[in-house]
Amino acid sequence: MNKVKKNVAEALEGIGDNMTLMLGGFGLCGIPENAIKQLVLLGVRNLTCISNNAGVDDYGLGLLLQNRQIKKMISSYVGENDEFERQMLSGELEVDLIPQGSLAERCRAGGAGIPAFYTPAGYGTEIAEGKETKVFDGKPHILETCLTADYSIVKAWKADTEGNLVYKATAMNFNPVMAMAGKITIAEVEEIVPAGALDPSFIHTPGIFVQRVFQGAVFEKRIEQRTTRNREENGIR
Amino acid sequence: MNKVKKNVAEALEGIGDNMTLMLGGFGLCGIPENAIKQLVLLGVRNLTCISNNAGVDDYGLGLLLQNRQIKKMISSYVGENDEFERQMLSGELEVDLIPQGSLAERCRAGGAGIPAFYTPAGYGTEIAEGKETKVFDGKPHILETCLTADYSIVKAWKADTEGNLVYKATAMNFNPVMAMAGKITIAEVEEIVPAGALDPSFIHTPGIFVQRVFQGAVFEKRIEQRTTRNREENGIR
Amino acid sequence: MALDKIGIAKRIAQELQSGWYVNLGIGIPTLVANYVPHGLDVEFQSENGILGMGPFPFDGEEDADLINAGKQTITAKPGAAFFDSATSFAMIRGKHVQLTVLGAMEVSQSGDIANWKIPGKMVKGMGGAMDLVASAENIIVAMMHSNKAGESKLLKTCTLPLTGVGCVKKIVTELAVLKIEEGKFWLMERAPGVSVEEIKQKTEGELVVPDFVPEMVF
Amino acid sequence: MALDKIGIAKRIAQELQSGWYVNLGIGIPTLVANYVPHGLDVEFQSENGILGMGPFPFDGEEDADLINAGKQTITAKPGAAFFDSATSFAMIRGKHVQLTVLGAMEVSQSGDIANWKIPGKMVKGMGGAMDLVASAENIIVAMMHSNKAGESKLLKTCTLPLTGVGCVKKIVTELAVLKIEEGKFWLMERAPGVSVEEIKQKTEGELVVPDFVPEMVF
Repeated sequence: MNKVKKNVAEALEGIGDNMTLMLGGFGLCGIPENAIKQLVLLGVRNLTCISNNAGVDDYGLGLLLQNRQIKKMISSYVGENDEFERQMLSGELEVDLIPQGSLAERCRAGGAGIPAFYTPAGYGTEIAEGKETKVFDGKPHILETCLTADYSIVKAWKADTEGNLVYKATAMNFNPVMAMAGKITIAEVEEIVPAGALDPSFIHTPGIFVQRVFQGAVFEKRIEQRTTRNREENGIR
Repeated sequence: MNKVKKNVAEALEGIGDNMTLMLGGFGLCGIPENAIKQLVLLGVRNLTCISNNAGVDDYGLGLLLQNRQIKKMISSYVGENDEFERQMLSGELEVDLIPQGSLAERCRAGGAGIPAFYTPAGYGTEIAEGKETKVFDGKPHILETCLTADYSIVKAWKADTEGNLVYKATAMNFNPVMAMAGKITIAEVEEIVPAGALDPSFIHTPGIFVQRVFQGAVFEKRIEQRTTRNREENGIR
Repeated sequence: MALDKIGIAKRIAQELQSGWYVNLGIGIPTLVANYVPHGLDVEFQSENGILGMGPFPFDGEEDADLINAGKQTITAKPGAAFFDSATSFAMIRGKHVQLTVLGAMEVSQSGDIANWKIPGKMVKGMGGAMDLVASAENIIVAMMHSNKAGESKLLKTCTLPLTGVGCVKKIVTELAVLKIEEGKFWLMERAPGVSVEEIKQKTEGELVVPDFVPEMVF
Repeated sequence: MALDKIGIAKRIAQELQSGWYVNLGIGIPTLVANYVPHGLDVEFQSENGILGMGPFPFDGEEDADLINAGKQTITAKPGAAFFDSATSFAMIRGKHVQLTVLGAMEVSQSGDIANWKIPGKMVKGMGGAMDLVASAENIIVAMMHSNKAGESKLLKTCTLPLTGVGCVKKIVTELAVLKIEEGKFWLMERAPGVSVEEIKQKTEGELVVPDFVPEMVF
């Protein structure tokens, strides 16, 4: 089943106002940057975005925030974004903050047909308010429900034409679990290879979870915290 | 952290009577055959074995059944084993049959610190008896609890010295989820390679889940249903 | 004349649609893969951990590490993927598989299915069947109309322990194609040369028979 | 004299044990990796998806696809593994990580911790902290004894929204090492040259002080 779309515009067809989108990435690492720019061009509004972070002011999801396209963010950590903080504190932006592990597991559950699961994360905090609790093995847990999206937009390293995806290093992060949870999942990739070119024993996201694939035109891959060591000193372990 | 043990005997040290073991494999594919033979030698008794299947009469877990070492089997499918059927119908063997997807997910949950989750599988059947039910999105689900084991014994293709594992083709099956759920996880592998020899982006089971690794002495890899097609006819799609 | 197993498989293959991922159970369902209409783009998932299942290997090329859920040696097509059991059932439970074809011992007119246990006699286990029937939106049962004792397998209510409730939508037997709606069996097609009378007689559950029942076309 | 951040990191590094997998939070905890005692075999997990985190890359060798949870460019050691976020928190929630070191805004004498929100002022989010503190059997908090306004961060009860309840076992500040037991802070060690009086004065919660409080040894 050939899932390849000829460009980002074709790949994102059908995304409209008021939809719920999942977007992969951790910080600026492994985000679908070409798709995000296209969402700015499309000008779709009132989006609910499920993404671990919210980008920075002028890159990643920050671009959609600047453009007031996002009604609600569902994330675990949204620091490093002044516009975000401003919109949130002023009440323009709804924000649902979720423990990172619960966010990842809720996406996976959404893709796996598991409507809810128990986790100890957040018990005794405001996260637990209004949620069922149950004690297992002497320890209290809260019931978290699954998350799904109208469209999941993920960033992978390579795809084959069948939609099988592989990710590179820590650019994997939330992408595989979000790929599972989209009614329609769109994969932005650096390279598309023929079916059979990827080793079937080493596929991160099997093609059954992916409906569309496109090759990104430009990858800036911005680094948020450039930390290095000097070759001469070489003091750091 | 070097996890390599010099042989199967050293790798299985500590396994005793009345313990709960998880054993990877689907049918006879991807089973830890060297470890199973060692369990026969050790003669440990009253075991609770969690394994998708129960082997055949003279291979795999069937060997432990013949030897009356198993008190209870937790499986999804146990056909193709006469001795099993005999022990079960006579009441010598306790059997807990679980839907295959629930079995896999319960192992994963055990390894992932998720004490329970909801699934639609088994609702309205005897599997649901005594279990909490809850309706999500108009559909009834049952609450299934996680599974863990004193020892998980899995079969992988290769391990590095840090315990990172990769599996081959469909010999993967239950092995990765069971590797997560053992208090102590032992990996039987065909080859041990140095740390750094496996691509870190393509590890199936990260070493954190694995406490011991050993190279199996002999791999029979018996085939349960040898189905082939004739090169000349080549009629089958 | 009643169909043979291959006939049942061929008739079910007509139900396939391009773009579908399909899970085939053990037995007759497995045969469906051999009769995919030409040009149709479907992929087969097997719950032990493969997507893109190919044909049986050539003699001598069997790989013990590459089997399907029926434990048969198979091959993988280009573009296949292997994965663990939890991911496999994530596909199934998460409704990523568009069609499930499986066998049954009994089906009731309300769509209940029993196929894993005969109390006191045979308990092989449900394998993946309970997950499949609980999740699939589109389930076809492939089975013989009657059991070996000659008793109808299409019943008012199942007598054996259930695998799933109210889930079966369509049944293909050696005699007929039937759908289940409003708590009844509806006769849709009959096997070539098989009479409506024979089907009526062999169906214990409530059967709705329209004025005209077409023969299956192959 | 009070420790600097490096001193705190060095003291915490003494708590490491061979064979441990360790998760280090952002800030002071990250520095702990630089002071692992020689010959000790520990591996660092970062919750964005790496096990076997190595040092920062050499200048010019940064890879945008290889970062830690603090979004810093890093390297991977031989034998490292990358994985998705669900698997990463399976490691954390499933207690496969033996030690978690993280920062805090407040810690209470019953082991509650607050570190993610100041209502009306700052809401960056909890990131992985709630999962980490809810699951880890062994949590060390690395923080300054007082906040920027000079108020104690070791309190009878936390005033800020909680990250977790009754989970902190040990705290290392620029002044002291403290454990939490029986709903009290217990003074275990003091920084070189720091008086017990100063620690008492800067600890708002109930503090148990033994007759002899040894100085930290580096």
